[in-house]
Amino acid sequence: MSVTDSMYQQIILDHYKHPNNRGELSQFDAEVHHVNPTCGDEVTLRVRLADGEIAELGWVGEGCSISQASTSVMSDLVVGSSVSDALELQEKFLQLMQSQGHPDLSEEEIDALDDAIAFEGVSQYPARVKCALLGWMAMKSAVAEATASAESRSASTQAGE
Amino acid sequence: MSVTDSMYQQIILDHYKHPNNRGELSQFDAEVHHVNPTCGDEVTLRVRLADGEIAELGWVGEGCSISQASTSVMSDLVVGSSVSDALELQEKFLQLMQSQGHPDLSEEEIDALDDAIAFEGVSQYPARVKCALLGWMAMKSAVAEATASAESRSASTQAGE
Amino acid sequence: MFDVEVIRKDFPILSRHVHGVPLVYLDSANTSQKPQAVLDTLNDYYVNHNANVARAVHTLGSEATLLFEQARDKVAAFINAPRREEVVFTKNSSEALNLVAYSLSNASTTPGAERFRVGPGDNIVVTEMEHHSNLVPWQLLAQRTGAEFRYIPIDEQGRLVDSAIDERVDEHTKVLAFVHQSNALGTVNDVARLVGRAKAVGALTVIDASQSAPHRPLDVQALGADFVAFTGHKLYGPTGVGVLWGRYELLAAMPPFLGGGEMIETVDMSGTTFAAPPHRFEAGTPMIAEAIGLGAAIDYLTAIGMDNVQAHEAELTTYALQELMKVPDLKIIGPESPLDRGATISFTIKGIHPHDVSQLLDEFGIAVRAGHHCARPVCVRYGIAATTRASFGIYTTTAEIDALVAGVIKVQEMFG
Amino acid sequence: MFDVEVIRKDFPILSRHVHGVPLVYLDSANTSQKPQAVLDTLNDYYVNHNANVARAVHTLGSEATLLFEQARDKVAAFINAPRREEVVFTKNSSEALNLVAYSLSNASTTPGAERFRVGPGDNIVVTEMEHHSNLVPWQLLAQRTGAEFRYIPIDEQGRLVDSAIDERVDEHTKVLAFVHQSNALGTVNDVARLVGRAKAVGALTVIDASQSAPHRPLDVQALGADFVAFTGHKLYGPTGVGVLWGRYELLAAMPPFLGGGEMIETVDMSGTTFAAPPHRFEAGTPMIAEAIGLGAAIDYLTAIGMDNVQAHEAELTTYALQELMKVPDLKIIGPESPLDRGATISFTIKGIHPHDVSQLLDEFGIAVRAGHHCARPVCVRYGIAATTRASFGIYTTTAEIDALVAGVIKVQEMFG
Ligand SMILES: Cc1ncc(COP(=O)(O)O)c(C=O)c1O
Ligand SMILES: Cc1ncc(COP(=O)(O)O)c(C=O)c1O
Repeated sequence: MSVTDSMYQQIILDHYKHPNNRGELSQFDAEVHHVNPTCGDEVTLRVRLADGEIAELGWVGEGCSISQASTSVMSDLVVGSSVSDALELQEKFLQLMQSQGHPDLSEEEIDALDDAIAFEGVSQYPARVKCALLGWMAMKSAVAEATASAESRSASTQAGE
Repeated sequence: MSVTDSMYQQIILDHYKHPNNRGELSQFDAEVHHVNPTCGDEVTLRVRLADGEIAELGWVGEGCSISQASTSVMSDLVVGSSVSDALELQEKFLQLMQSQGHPDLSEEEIDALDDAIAFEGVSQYPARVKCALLGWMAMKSAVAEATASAESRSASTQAGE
Repeated sequence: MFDVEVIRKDFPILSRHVHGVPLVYLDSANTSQKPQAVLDTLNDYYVNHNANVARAVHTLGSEATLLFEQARDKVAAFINAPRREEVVFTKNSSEALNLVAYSLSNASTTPGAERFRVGPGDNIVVTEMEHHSNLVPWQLLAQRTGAEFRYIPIDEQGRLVDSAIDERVDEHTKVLAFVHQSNALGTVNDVARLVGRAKAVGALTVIDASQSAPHRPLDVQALGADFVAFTGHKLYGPTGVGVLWGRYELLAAMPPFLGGGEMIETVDMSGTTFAAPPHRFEAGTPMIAEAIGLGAAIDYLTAIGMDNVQAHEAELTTYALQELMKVPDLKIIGPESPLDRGATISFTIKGIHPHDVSQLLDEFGIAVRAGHHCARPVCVRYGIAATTRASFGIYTTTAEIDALVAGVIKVQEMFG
Repeated sequence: MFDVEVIRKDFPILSRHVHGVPLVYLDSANTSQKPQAVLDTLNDYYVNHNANVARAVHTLGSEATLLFEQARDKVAAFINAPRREEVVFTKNSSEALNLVAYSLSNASTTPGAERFRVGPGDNIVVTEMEHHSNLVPWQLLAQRTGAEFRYIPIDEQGRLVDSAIDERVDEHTKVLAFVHQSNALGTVNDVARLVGRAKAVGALTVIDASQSAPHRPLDVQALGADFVAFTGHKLYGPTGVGVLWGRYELLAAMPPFLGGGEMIETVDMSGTTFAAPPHRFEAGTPMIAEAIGLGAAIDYLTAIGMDNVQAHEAELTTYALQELMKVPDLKIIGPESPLDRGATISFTIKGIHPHDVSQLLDEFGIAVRAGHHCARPVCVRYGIAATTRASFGIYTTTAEIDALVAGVIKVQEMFG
């Protein structure tokens, strides 16, 4: 088996051993806790938004290398990007994971996915897809929650005017 | 297919068209009603015992040729024979029916079964075995009932002494 | 193009002889024969991919899971299900129907499942032409819950008595369960009429499509019911697999039925939460090879086209009714017209018990069924013990129908 | 003579390669592979004899019925059942266990079934090492009936805490359900001790033999329990078939579970009477091919001899425990001694998630399972998310165990 066939690309092992954005934010707009009940993988994730961008994201978690490395890669990609770009990327990653080993992505999409493309091999293993998605789903929920609470805050401000 | 391969031996068709001992006894020691619920075959059978023999047996019924002909053949064989011989014959017929097409009978047993041997082919068809057994099982029940009631009569007579 | 001779070559068993003569298999309503493609699929699964599904992260496990879930996709497409998660694999139709009945009775003790509860004052309605598998589960549900068990009667021609529908299905009806195509009579029921009435009173609807799925295009969205059950072995697939389709919104709210592996979200000694549909209703190791085999059967049928299947069988039915009705002393039990009926024809012959008819036909190589066809109330209704039933499939020819008619006449001669 | 190399030739899948290397299949506790004899039997059934059973009077129907009922005889002989009618075919172990649990809850509304009733004040006892399939059904039964749900805890070595047996099983215990051999730990429980205690208090006993049936001689009379469940796909048979054995006297008195065709005596719109066991508990068309295939698997095992199977696997277990325990940072979850344990070994490796271990092993061609093995309370007990589990069968070699150990060490290097 050649190394490139392996699900365990060097990038994944590196992120697993040295995760990025790991830690708890002290200031945040939303916190979510996601669990993969079949594996016991867990991630707790906080985000802070500013001007429609993900200003900060911090996470702590436990579980397999796929879930932890994927969360780390995700955090690298979305911090500093606009909420809409982050959600678009999440969609692309979801597609990649659902491709059962046969992704149908444009050059451009591959570029955008960046390091996350290393998880392509996971898509052939239905039981592991959830691991790779864990952090991405958590990010999506957290961003949705943060956006909703920002909207309700601004709505109540407006109502107060 | 040769005629001898057929489940429908001429003897069976003859008994079906012209059944023996068909009718209701007016004097009897026991009456039983047996049904084959999967097919709807029915037989009502009465017996009268005398001196440990089946003195009289009468039956009425409805159903397939196998059930009706088998009851007719049975009645020919047991009327006039001792209760113990009749029950022994019933055992042999049961064995024949459970042989799944491979009976292991002695010359003597074949002789004893007489016309009933014509039902051998039925034993290959589990769904039809019950049809062939219907009358025989009814006879067995009726004889058992008649014997029991005779015993309890004699017991009560003794008790009254 | 539909060419029955080409199709027959796909079914190895059709070259069998019985009693020294070629097999004429007219018992497809009981179970269908299997095309080589299904047998090859089963074998390929076991020889190349066999592993348990969902649980394993290894290669075989992933392959088996993909194949199994692809089979679910195939079933979903075949019945035009809005979502693949609406397809629950069961062991047969009977389990599928019991699943619904037990989930409803479990609602009695499941907090949050109040809308599914059935109890005294409620009623459950079936029809007089149900197969026992769509009758006994509801009788037992009524017994467990104290609900009333009712049925819509049938008329002389084997059709539902239309006026009884509005009367029996009333505002206390919780469930209306009915057969799409009767296995005993061939009758195809008016689904729109029945589902329409049930919806008007807010009852759940359960369609037993065991006999329709193999013979006509089945579109669960067009049927409009809440649940549809069918069985693999009648659909040219393996034994040991069936399907319950249910509206997602209902399945997602219903209490589980069987407890065990795969149907849970998380298990704790103090309580358990359950997986989303379809897995909630698939406890234990599923019938993996069988579901995959059913997928292959569906591919096979789809390649032929269910419209073509229906047209072929309509032709056979018309021809068979016409030819059988020429036989003296033969009475069709069920609709005599080919309209709104399927390719399953029950009949009686004066003076000859159906068991004798079918047994003798077997000696001529012709396989038909005799009995009450697990729909005893139909026989009770017509005051008969049993019928002889010939039923057709994609591989049936008009020559086989001719053989049947000739066989029946021979039987009459022997018993004459 | 037991020759593993000869046996391996009977299993076509064992010549498969994954990721370019030969398959090392160490996941037999999840599902076993199938010998060619089973595949041939399935194919022969479909190509030559396929028909519905019990119902048909024609030749194919009779042949199918004979084959199906012969499979029942084979199962009965294999487990030394006093009567063939005590063997009920189900779709898997899970259904078998649910069958008992549902029959007991149906007793609540069945006149005459008082002795089987379970209710408030009663309790139902399982163990902390149960597979979800022998845990959730009883939890749900407790929920349906208001009975108390209890369990016997396990100790550090994966054995039942003996002193808890007498305490948890008391005079209010209606059912004691326990696993014979744990699929998560490998532990083989002391059946005599458990059944003895249950009998002393008059409780029904249910043994989940899913993991013992494939690996040691199983004698239901020697076990002494009331019910024993196991599953075909782990016993070198097809998917989609399982077995419930029950004492005839109990089965004959218990209310039915699934309603439908074949399980009835007579059906009437006003009520139904039920067939005698085993048919009472076999609603609908059974898994015909699958039961016949299971019969072929049993013939295959019987020819090898279950004593030989047990001896072979005991050797493998001893060797594997010894070799695995040499690996640094590897911890066995379950008994470390080969005594009273089966050929299923769970372990964890410090710092590496079991999913990563098993996924990487797969890349080296080695199929093991990772997870909670549908026995989550075991993981909760030991405070771990999952284990990696290697499990052996008749075709497993010591060379494969060497490959496993080497693979584990390679994984440690990659993650080091
Ligand atoms: C101990 C034990 N019990 C029950 C089961 C359930 O068997 P099945 O999935 O075939 O229903 C299994 C296997 O999955 C098992 O290992
Ligand atoms: C109309 C109908 N419903 C239900 C069933 C039950 O199907 P199964 O025996 O596969 O459960 C059958 C066939 O036996 C049937 O014809």
